[in-house]
Amino acid sequence: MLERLAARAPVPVFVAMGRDRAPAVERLLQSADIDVTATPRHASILLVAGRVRDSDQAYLDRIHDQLPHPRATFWWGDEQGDDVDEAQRAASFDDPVISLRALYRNLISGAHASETHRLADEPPAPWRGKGDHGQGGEGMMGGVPYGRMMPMPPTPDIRDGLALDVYTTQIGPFMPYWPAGLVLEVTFQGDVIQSAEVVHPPYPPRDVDRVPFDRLLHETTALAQVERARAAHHLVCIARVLSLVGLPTLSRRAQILAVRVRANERVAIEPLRKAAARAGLRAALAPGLGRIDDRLARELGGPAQRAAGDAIDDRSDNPTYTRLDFTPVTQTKSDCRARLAQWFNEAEQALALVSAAPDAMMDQGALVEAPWALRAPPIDYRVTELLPGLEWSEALLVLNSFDSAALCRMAPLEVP
Amino acid sequence: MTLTTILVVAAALIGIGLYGTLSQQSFVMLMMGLELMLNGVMLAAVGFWSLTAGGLPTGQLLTIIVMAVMAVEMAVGFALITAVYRNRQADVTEGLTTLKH
Amino acid sequence: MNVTDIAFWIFAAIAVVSGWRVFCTDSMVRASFLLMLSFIAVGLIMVLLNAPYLGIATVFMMAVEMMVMALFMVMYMMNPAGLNPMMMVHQHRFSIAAGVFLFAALAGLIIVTRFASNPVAPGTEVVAGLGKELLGDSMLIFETAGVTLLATMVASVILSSRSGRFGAADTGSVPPPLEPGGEPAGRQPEQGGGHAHHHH
Amino acid sequence: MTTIALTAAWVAFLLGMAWYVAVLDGLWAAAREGRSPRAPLANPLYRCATMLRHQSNLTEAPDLLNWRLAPALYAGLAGTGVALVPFSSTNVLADLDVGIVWWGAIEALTVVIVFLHGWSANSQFGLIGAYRYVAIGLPVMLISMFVLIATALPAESLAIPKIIESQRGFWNVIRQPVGLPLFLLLGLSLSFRGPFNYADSADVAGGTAAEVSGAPRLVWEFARLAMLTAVAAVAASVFLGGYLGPWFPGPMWLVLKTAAVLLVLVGLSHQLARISPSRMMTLIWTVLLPLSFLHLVWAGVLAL
Repeated sequence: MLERLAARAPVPVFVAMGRDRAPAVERLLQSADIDVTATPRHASILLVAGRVRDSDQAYLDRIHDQLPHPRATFWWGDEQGDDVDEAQRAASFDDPVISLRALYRNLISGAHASETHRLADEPPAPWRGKGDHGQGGEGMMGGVPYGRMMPMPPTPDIRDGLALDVYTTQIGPFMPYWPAGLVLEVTFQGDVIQSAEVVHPPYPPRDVDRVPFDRLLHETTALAQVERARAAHHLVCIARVLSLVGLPTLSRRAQILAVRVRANERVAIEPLRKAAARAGLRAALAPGLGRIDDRLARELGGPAQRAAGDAIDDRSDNPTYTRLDFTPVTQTKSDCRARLAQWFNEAEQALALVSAAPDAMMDQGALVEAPWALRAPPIDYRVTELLPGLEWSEALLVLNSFDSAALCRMAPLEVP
Repeated sequence: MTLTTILVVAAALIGIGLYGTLSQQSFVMLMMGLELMLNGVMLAAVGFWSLTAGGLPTGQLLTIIVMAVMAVEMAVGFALITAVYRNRQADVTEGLTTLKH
Repeated sequence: MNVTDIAFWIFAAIAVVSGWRVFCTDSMVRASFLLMLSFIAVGLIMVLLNAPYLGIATVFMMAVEMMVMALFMVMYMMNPAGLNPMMMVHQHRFSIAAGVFLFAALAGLIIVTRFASNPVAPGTEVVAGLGKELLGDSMLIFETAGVTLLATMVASVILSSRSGRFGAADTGSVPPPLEPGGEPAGRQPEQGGGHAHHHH
Repeated sequence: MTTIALTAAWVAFLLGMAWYVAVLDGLWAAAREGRSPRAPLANPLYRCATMLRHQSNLTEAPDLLNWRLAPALYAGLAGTGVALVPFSSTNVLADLDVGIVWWGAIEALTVVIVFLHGWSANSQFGLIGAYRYVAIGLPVMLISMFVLIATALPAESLAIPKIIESQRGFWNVIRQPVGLPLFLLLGLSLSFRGPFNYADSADVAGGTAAEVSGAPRLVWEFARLAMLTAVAAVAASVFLGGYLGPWFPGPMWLVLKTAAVLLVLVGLSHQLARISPSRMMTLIWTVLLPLSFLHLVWAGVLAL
């Protein structure tokens, strides 16, 4: 009875976003049959989308072991070895919903055995307590009975009696609404970030967004295809911000819109934008939050630069676009709000261009602005400089107000 | 549930509270001991009011005053601890030795 | 033994046992919530004693107070989570003796004393009576308590604020050592502060 | 009605309303997402089954007692909240002289329990959720206490049945128009939904519930719905006249009014964005709390 009911529930899936050939995960959300969970503890299936870096394999194993039984892993991408069970993988162009559904049903009924631990299930350090109370030492700190120091960072004591103690923890690389691949070592005081350091950089922009832009380098490509890819990329970025301000339903709507834009459907972004505005999106993004200076904005380029007021856009010099009276849209404030408005405006503009010139073609090698920040040259600014002093939810908003290319350039691996 | 049993329970709370007040090194734990003693006092006051005073409203008033005293004790206690911590970075009673010299 | 008696003994046991455990636990958060449990049990005994307003107000107040206290404990203690066991007591034997002696003395007195018996008559409007007393005959006392609380709030903000007329409150402070007589640990505030060169 | 029948009605009310809120949530979300709802009536049951089928996991060195107790205590508090509400003039499970004070105790204990739930899992996101919840939950609770005391003024009693009887002429929502909106904020805060979801939101990976799975998670999620129901039932009683109304029997009016309040609460939780905790603190302490003071003064003057 219980199993039959459970088998009919939406499949709870936790997504670990990989890098190479990572499929468009937002496609999953079109189906009401899939629930993307916020934590692995609530999921039955760990969905690995694309290949992960070797250095992230240990994180992936830890996430895997956090899933409650019965659990299974599902690989979605093109670079999986043949040793993976057919029921547990799909190519990136496939629609995996049916396979996920079947895998889930078999898990619930017991036909598919639950996966065992990948890591040893034991405390990282043995108990070394001694004495009457097991304290292993005298005084307040009580020795090191767990074989490690108190969970406090080796930084200077910043307490003044009215401040919480600080603690340091690693966050990433697989979290919802977190730049895929980014691992930060964050020192918190309560929920306010004291300092942050990059442990692993984020992944570059996904292939799924890059396809038309890469193709333009080698062959003649339709303007509509390029602009649709731009609108879809921006919609996915918008969706992450919407989710962070507590509008998960609008976020899902934005991601579904992105999928429909890619599938060449005619969609309107205006209703989504209005719904978000009515929900109080402006109030949720404090003015000045995540403001960057003009020099950084110029160095980053792309939407971040245009959100700072510079009308720099490669499309201004492209004859296909100038024939359509293209002028870049800009914002002035250069904060999270401005970058979000910039995404909305550019996505709307892209769709307007598509409907203005549905059949326009561009020659191979034509100069077109990518939807994200410049990917070179190296930059001497770290995203971690933006975070100290921010409350955790604000910090997430700031991180997610940049596209992945901008984050990559602001978070190269720091050599200690 | 007679007045005697209620008062014995109250006495137990006061005794434990005294133990905590005298034995704890940390200021905050010391205040917990004081709170526990006041807890016993409140129980005794309500017990007397309920079983010997025939429901005279002033008896309840006494308990309300004890509650106010408790709040005052907490607030002033924490403020003092903060001030002491700022001045001497001490959060245990042994940290305060100025009166010895 | 009727239901009230059974309930009383259960609550009494909870109040005393959790009151004792407050001083035995490693974790500050657990200590404050054990104290809250003790208060809640006493509050429920008050409800049994026909003082519903006082009893439930105790539960209400103590839940808030101990929530705040738990956070303060985490702020002040070096081992807030109780992950590492510890024992932070002084004059332990003396304290136990004092506690036991006080309890024995009080209990002895209570047992030998004969109290008058004049319980609350059933049907007395205790809550309304309390309200009329607070805002009637005893208004002055009640308002005094209120003003005292207000003064306390002002005083505690002043005491705990970092800045004062004569500079930062922690100027020249010294952190405590981790072991008795050891080196000062933790943050070392800048000596003299920014006001050393002030004109006098 | 006998006590047994009353208890049965109480259980049915809690379960039924929790299911109703879950269904409403599904329908509202589907409408906002722009797709058709998926088995709207049965989906909550399917999800319950999934949670039950999951293993109840452990973390490294949790405070197991508090971690396992917190969901049950939270549900218990919601249950006692509903028990305070009279189904009709003679049928009330917990007829307390000081019903409103007990409701205040429920609010205060809820803050404690949500904190314990996040703290005891021994995980960073649970702890962040717990800290944030205490910072927001405590002042919202103060607002609701002022609002509730205002409703006690015209009734000259702290008992909820008397407050309902005092609304035979005018409902409190007409006499004290600011009260109900302020009290609805408490509903969102006590069950941490939508704009007040600082405890269990997705940006902290599920917050205080980030580490629970299996049966404890089912109890926790049920308790959130039950607490929302309790707030709606109390709001329907102290502001909308509870069981009072023409034509239908009293219990029916209570159910209708509670369902209407729940609809508004679900709508609010889906339609409003969440602002950052520090800005919410500013909003509460500088705007909403003074507003509730003024509201209390207004109610006092009106009651004289």
